[in-house]
Amino acid sequence: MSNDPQAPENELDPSLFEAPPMGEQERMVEAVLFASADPVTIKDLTARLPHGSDPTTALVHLEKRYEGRGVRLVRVGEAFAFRTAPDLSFLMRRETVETRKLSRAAIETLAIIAYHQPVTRAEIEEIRGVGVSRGTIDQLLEMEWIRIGRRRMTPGRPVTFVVTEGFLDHFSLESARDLPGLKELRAAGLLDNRPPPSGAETEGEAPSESEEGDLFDGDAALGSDAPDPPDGAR
Amino acid sequence: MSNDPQAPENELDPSLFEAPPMGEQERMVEAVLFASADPVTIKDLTARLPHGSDPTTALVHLEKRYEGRGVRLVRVGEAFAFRTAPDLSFLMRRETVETRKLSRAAIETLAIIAYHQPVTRAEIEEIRGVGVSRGTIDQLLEMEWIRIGRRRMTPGRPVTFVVTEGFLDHFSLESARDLPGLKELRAAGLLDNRPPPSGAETEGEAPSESEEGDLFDGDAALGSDAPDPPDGAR
Amino acid sequence: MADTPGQPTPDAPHGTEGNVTDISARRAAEALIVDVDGFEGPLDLLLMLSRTQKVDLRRISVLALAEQYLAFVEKAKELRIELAADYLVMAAWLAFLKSRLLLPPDPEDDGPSGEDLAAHLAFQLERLEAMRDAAARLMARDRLGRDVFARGEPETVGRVRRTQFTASLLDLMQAYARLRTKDEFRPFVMDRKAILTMEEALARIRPLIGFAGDWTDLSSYLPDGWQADPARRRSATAATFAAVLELAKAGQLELRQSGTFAPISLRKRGDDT
Repeated sequence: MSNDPQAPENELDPSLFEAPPMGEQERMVEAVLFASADPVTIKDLTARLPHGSDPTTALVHLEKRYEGRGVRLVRVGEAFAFRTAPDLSFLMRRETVETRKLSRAAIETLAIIAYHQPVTRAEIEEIRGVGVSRGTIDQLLEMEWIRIGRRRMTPGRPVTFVVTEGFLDHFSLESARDLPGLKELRAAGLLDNRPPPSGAETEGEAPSESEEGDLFDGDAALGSDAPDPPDGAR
Repeated sequence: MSNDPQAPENELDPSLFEAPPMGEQERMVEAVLFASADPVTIKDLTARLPHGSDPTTALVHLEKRYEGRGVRLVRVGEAFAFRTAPDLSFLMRRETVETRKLSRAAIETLAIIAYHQPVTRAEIEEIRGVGVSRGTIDQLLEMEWIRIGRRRMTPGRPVTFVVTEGFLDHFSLESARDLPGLKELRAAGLLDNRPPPSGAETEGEAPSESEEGDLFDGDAALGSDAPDPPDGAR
Repeated sequence: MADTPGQPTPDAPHGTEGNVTDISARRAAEALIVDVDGFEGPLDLLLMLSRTQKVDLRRISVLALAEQYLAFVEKAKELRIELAADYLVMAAWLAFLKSRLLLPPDPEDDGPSGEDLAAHLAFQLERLEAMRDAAARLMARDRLGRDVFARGEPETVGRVRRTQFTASLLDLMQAYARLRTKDEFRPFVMDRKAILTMEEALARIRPLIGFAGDWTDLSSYLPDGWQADPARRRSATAATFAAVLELAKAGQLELRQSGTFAPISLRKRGDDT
């Protein structure tokens, strides 16, 4: 199939440039569209394919090839991309819904990571005041709500944890900075639902926004710049 | 094309479950795999496709359909994924992920784990003739190319390391059995854990082949708790 | 491997082979000596040296190799290059191996024969080389993100999982609020049941000393429920005692003890109020 003789179009180009046969061009466009994180414009395709290629024609072939398949070639503005066939979108949405609430330990750990990232396990434990079980961290990692960030440049070079895009997605946040600060939490009555016993002094020296500010100054703050630790894997 | 009549298989099933025709199942598998960057297991596919579907058969059809295309269906352990054809890598400069340079120590350690798994740290050190730094193992763990396997049932119950599906995925391996040269190495006895000769008396209680036999039969061998990796499949 | 032992141990150790090795060993030592740090341990160095023999590793002369290695170490000593301990350990072992290979076997000695040891060393070298080779082949495979590529724009909305754990943003904020509130009045939490902290003891005693106009036994200040269990009593006593010392230092109360191990009593400082 791959080298099918749709190539004739090419003959129009005097083979000055020796563009690959149309079947090959089609494969190339297919691979590029597949691997690209964003829709790809014709201009882009032209730049990436071997000189003399005709991506527009290749796209026409490709579109035909995917007609009726589970995936379709679609046009997105000036660019092209593969998309799930609309009638199969239910497959994408389908989740085996046996929802369970996150344990308190997990949610607290998650909260600390979200507010303090990048944060080490020792720091989490310090904030929670109790140990963090390996299982809790593992669960959050597995849910892909947190991931391992940069190592802290302190003795022992401990790994840090940061929240993921998946986390932001789930909580509909643009970025971790969007998490309400302490002031807002208090305004929402969330901080006061368990009044400190010794009263007075706490109100004044609340951990304050200034401290909050710090949290995200670390440039490792969110996924973005410190991409996935490993090699290509993903 | 899409509704091609490969469906007959299904007719055998009295339509108790009303699984969609095979052509549709193939489209569905195609859509699900296409939509995911990570390999999808058969188990997952079964869970996502309508009841009574037969993703294994659909995968066979699908694999054939993509033969020679710019994108191919590949097997990764117990899972499947679409990947671009290797001969088109030259088009992908832009997609290339900056790979963190692995140290020589890390590369060797990785290879030893892959070929000798499950393998303890002491065994790795014995083979390399030098200590393995904590950082090396950590790095490989972080990259999710190795993970901790079962503890060895020897004094001290040391943990073992095994490679992950992520490792297989990264190195385009269908299973750990497909490691290059594995058979030859085993035949040459180079994967044996041969204890240093230390006088007559120890000869008898040497850690012995029997334990070694485990290497790839041991169910800890690969991938989660997935039953197959070793003897199963193919 | 069973057939190799004969090979690596030349019967005529100082034949022509020995001379050739001397020269190559010296040359190798000179070339390598500058780069001790470049080797990943003595086995790595041995493997490198063995390449100078230009034979299959299965045919390698372990004796010659041992001599090369020893020459290397000698050279390093001459140049006053500090070698890591494991290099010296290996040198000692190779010297031992060499003597075993050269001397006729001692029937009294039940240790492993020189041939066995040499064979094992050859095996180790071969295995290490095989792993190096395997590593290189592995790294040369089609690699994800370099040679083959995954879907660049995955569309999966929610990953399919058997159980899906959920939490709302409210849960998250509440959890954080809970923590931070706790943080405000319990900076260091030791959630251990059998431990009474000095802070707790202080908090308990402060309001109580007002009532201690006269000498009162320290033990009567232990909180309820802390007397019965010995571990708890011990902790409570220690904490209370420490708290009381603290208050005495602050001049809020007086302490007295009539003798070693006698009960300690306390009372409020008269002039204080």
